[in-house]
Amino acid sequence: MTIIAGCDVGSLTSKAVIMQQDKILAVEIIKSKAKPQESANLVLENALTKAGLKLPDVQFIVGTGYGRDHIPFVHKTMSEISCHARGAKWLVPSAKTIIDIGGQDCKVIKLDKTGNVSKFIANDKCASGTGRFLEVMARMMNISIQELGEVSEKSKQPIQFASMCTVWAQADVVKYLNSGFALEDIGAGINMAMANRVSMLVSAIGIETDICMTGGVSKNSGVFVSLERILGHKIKKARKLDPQLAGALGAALIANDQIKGRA
Amino acid sequence: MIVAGCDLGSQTVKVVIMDDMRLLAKTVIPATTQPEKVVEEALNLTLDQANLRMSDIQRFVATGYGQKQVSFATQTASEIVCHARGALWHLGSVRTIIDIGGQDAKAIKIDGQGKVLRYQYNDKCAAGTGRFLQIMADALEIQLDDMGKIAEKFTESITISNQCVVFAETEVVSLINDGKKVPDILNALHKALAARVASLVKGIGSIEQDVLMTGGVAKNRGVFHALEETLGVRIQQPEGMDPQINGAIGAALIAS
Amino acid sequence: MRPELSEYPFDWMLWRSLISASRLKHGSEKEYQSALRYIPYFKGVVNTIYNMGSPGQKFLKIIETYVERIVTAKENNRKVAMTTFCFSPALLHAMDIVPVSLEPMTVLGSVMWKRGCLDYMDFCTDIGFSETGCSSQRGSMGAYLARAASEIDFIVIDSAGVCDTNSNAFSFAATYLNKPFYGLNYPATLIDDQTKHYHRDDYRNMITFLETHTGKKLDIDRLREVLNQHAKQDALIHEIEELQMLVPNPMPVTYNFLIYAGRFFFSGVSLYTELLEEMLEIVKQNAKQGKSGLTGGQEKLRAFFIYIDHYSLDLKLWTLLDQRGISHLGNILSRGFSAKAPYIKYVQNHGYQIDTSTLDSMIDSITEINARMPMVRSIRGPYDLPHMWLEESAALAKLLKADCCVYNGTPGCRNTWSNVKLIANDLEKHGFPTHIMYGDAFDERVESWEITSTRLEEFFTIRGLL
Amino acid sequence: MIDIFLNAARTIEPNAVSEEKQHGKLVVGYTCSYLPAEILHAAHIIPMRLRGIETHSLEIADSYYGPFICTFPKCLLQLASQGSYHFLDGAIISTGCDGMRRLDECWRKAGSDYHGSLPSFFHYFDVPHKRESYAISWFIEEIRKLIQHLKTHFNVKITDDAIRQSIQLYNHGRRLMFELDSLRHTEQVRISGAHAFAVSVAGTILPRELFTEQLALFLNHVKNTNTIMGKNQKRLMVVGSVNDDLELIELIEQCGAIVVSEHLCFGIRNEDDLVNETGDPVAALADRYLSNSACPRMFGYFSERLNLVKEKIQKAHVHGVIMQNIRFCDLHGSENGLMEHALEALGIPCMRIEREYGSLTETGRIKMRIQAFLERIES
Ligand SMILES: Nc1ncnc2c1ncn2[C@@H]1O[C@H](COP(=O)(O)OP(=O)(O)O)[C@@H](O)[C@H]1O
Ligand SMILES: Nc1ncnc2c1ncn2[C@@H]1O[C@H](COP(=O)(O)OP(=O)(O)O)[C@@H](O)[C@H]1O
Ligand code: SF4
Ligand code: SF4
Ligand code: SF4
Repeated sequence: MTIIAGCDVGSLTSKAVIMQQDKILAVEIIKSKAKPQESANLVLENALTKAGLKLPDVQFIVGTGYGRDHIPFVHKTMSEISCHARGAKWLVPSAKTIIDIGGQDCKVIKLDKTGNVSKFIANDKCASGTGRFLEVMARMMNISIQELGEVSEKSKQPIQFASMCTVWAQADVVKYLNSGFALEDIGAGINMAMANRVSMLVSAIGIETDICMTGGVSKNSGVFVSLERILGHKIKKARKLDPQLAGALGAALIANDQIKGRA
Repeated sequence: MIVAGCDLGSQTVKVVIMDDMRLLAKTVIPATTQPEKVVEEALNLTLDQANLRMSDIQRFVATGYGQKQVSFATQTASEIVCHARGALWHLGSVRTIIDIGGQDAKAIKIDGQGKVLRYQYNDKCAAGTGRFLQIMADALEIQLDDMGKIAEKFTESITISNQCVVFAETEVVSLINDGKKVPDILNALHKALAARVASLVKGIGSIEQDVLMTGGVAKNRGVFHALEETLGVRIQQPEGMDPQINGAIGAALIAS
Repeated sequence: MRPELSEYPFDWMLWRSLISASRLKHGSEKEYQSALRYIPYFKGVVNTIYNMGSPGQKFLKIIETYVERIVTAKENNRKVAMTTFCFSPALLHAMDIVPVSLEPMTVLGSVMWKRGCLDYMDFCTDIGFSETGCSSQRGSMGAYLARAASEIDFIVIDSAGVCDTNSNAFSFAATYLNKPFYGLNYPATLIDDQTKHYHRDDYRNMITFLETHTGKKLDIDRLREVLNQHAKQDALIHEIEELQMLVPNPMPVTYNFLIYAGRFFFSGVSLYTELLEEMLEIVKQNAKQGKSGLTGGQEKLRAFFIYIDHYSLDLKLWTLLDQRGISHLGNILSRGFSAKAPYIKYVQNHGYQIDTSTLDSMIDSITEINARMPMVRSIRGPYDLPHMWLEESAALAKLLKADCCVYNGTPGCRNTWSNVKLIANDLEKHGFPTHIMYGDAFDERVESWEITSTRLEEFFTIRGLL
Repeated sequence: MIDIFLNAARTIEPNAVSEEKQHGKLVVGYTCSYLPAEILHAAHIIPMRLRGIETHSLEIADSYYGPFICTFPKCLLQLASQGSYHFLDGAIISTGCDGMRRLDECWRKAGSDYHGSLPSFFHYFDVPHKRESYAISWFIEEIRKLIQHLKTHFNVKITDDAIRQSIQLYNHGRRLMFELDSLRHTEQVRISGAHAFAVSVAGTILPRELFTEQLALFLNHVKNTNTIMGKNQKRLMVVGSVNDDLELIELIEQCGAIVVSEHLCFGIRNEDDLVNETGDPVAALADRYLSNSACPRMFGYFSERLNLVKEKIQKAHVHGVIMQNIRFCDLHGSENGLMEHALEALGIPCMRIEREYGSLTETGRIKMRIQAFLERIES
């Protein structure tokens, strides 16, 4: 019985996936601690407990995410790009373009026929294309990050925001809030601003269908739908697993390859 | 004459009640998305403290981001003017005011009569605001109030350069990952913020003494000292008083 | 780019909207309503323009004609040149080449359409152009690069040595579209002999370039005609400028915009002369009655813009100024530098002369005109050299009796953003309260007009101006 | 042996320069590689390309420059105003890009606000953006103006013969640089990218005699060493805007690649061809410097630059190209965009990164991209 694991220590959340070959045994998402070691230990331990396993049972672990170089127990580290690519391909086998929006980063990855990364682009500019941006905005509006995603549906007239910079966009949000604009229009405007940013990355790399979205922000239905509208293409939903786990899943799959490669 | 001033900030709402030049009572509570309601709440709290009733207030001036939303205010005034007035009330010799709030930082230059000569807000994309510190405190899992104290224990000097709040946060995350110590990181953050604000102050011409620092961030000793060091001048704070309410005091003074 | 945008060519859409707009005042109510359907976001501007009186209608005609010439260039066998606003179009008109000046085209999109030229701007980024570049080119340039506009034949510009961002945008376009490219390059100095020689060589070389790519020789008679018109236009502008110095200023706030937009479109063409004549007439009448050009009639403040204006939907900047009783005294774009211009006539050698006696003298004249287009002249070389950006702004502010100065530009402008804090400090020293606007003249996503206008009004109040 | 180069590349005031200063040598800083350093050399002045490393805060620079400006000129201004360039006897500002040419006004203003921060010799040097014959004539004039200013200010002689000798010396250095570069093209590389880059940065800093002498020794050493670098490693090329920061190259190499070629401002690209050693030396300099279209400041010569890069990719057997530019650098920003499309179309993997200058770069995010890029090349 080959047990493998992937551990994605992100800036905001840490994720672990434990697999037995192609079968997922357990998954876990926790909020990242200040120290990556702690996050890694905790998230893996939780996942192992769920699976009824112990660390020595796991044969190969791949680490990824911002804290990847500081995870004590991994056998190999890979960048988030490769892991998300691998994970997304498993979740949506027809995927050619992957949009991964996490807490600190937004990446668009293109895959070739065999599922290898043929090109990628990451957001270097201002931070308005990141999950963190949404969190700051949600906090500004006194709603939860889940609610922020949902408000878009109710809005008839999303507000157009200064989408270039978090600090500045915030000033705008405050202003609109104080001027009595409807919460849903502001929220929808924020999701739209985000989608606009991301769509620029997507266009820069060139769209190829199918498109699939991973990372925490893919759970924000407002961004998801706005992005579909701007791109003019449907985005495939990952149904087999929470898309926020795609990085950890990819890491686990890469661990699996490693084991196979050895055998 | 009994008057009230209210500073409706991005993060906190400040209300003061004054009798002529005397401060009777003050309240600072977090801002919400319903500006009118919070102000009412803050005002009631302040009235209670001062043992007064709404009908005792003869004039009520509002300032800050949400100034226009307070329908029962008798007048509104710009933040810059209120901060200038408030500062002059604290310290007659003040010529330069540095105000760092949650949303923006401002440098204001005034003359002896309190007339605003020059002023400047933080540059776009600049991380020189209280919000920046708050996000960093979250990332480091420490309390906002403790930042200054913890930073004093720093041993190694490091540089945080990114100009964007969210990216600075990533930088902080990588510093933690590299095993840097929290006091050192905090010290670097304070220096970074101080540098941003210092350029603002320098941008409006030569620094004229006395310099007074106000706004919520003035409570952070780390930023305060870093700013003194960067500017090379002594900076004062409103004595025996919360620097956060300076704008509200200015508003009240305008009312009377 | 949104799929629906590549469906209709950008310039063609502009043209149709303009046609609908200029028909508005002539038709019945029913026609009026149906015409409005084509220009849902353009209503506000149309109203503003019609409120300008006859010059407004003339101006609509001018832009309609300009865009029409672009859209119909191919069927009329004319070559189309992509160019920049600081390039005097007079030569192109003399050579029967149709200019597409990107920045004014971006302005049109920005004031007329709700989303301005944002989608085209973003298209530029998609294909690899730097997102931080100047938005004034990026706007309409995107449409041409996406081939969602008329085809252009070659590119001629004059911003090398003046604005790298600008030159860079056009050389990017040339590479991307694989079109012939000619860039005039300016030395930092303006009036020494070496520079004059250089101007002449470079400009003549450009004429050869144009002749090669059009297959037509420069026509002396047409050139003379264009220059004569040009001289007439200059004289009219000077007269208006003199009147602008009156208190109250008899000129309506929007007229500056008409002056420079008209110049960028049709320098040397009679349509523009007619526009100026009509404007002068109105300004003169106001002056005679001692009336301010403001709608409210009362002039409370005189503001001098040291750079460009803010071109957001519906000409909001001008509306704000007009409502608050603030006279707009012009900006860098509305300045003229003919030797007889009110400011320049006291400055030796800085102005240009128009001499139509020989072909050579005419080419020299147009060369010098071009070397004194607003940016080419004012922001080349060190900004604080005698009679450059700083000194000229201070002198003009004084001449026009301004109460304050305002900077507005685009974040993409390395040129001015490198020096704007310096110039603000220096102008303050000259006694002019100076405000720096942080927004982007063409891209509201950088800072919303809400914030921009709040800050501007705050400046007027805090500094005790209003 | 490499130490002298590393020291020069890592500090704004290298030991070798301080020593010469103590012996009474003058030092004049300049901002752009289009300045013919030979002229300064011929005047017995040490020409030194100005650098912004060792900057930790921009609080002074930000009070002059606006927020939307490249951090390289800002760093220079910061260092200048805080007195870090106290050792300069002069500075020359060129019309490189807009941000850089505006350093002229900013520095002069800082000079009056921060006493002593403006060197007594301060020169604005105009460089044409094209190379028609009349542009070269203009450039010759500019060089002559510079010569004149140097002569009167420092009371030095600059003869044609002296310039000719300087040209020879510089050409000698260039030949050695070509040789070093070609050593990086072989399958078995004997020098790390970081070291090779240190040498080219040092070339703009060290007194030229010392530089050529040391480079000759170093070349011998490299040729005879047995340590082979970068076995089985991916061979990368780094292109784009200004970089004189060894750490960037080191970071790339730490991720498990070897940098075998660059096309950066500060790198070998500015030493690409020789100056004609006969005829009028000023004309020869003007001709050589303007004919170098390696920098996108020369508008309209993209295809030449593309060919240069393609040639280097072939020669050095490059597996992938990292294209970097400083935030707000329009010139290299869009150049990289064009180049990326052209090279990817030829099947050469490229990755663009936008960053802050030098020590202000935030390494965490860049490292992730480099690793992902290497994984992409490997897969
Ligand atoms: N249920 C949810 N609904 C909407 N957005 C969510 C939800 N959960 C997480 N997010 C978004 O996902 C982001 C975190 O994404 P994640 O991929 O975990 O980041 P990282 O890997 O960088 O830690 C948050 O900032 C938030 O914006
Ligand atoms: N006790 C404290 N110690 C340190 N910093 C504080 C403290 N209280 C508030 N702050 C800082 O002050 C900021 C809020 O300042 P404030 O002037 O109230 O802003 P605003 O007027 O925009 O609401 C917070 O973002 C935080 O950074
Ligand atoms: S606004 Fe600035 S950047 Fe744009 S064209 Fe003009 S000078 Fe260049
Ligand atoms: S990048 Fe070009 S313009 Fe800038 S310094 Fe280098 S050579 Fe000069
Ligand atoms: S990196 Fe670009 S913007 Fe910065 S100095 Fe060099 S050429 Fe100019």
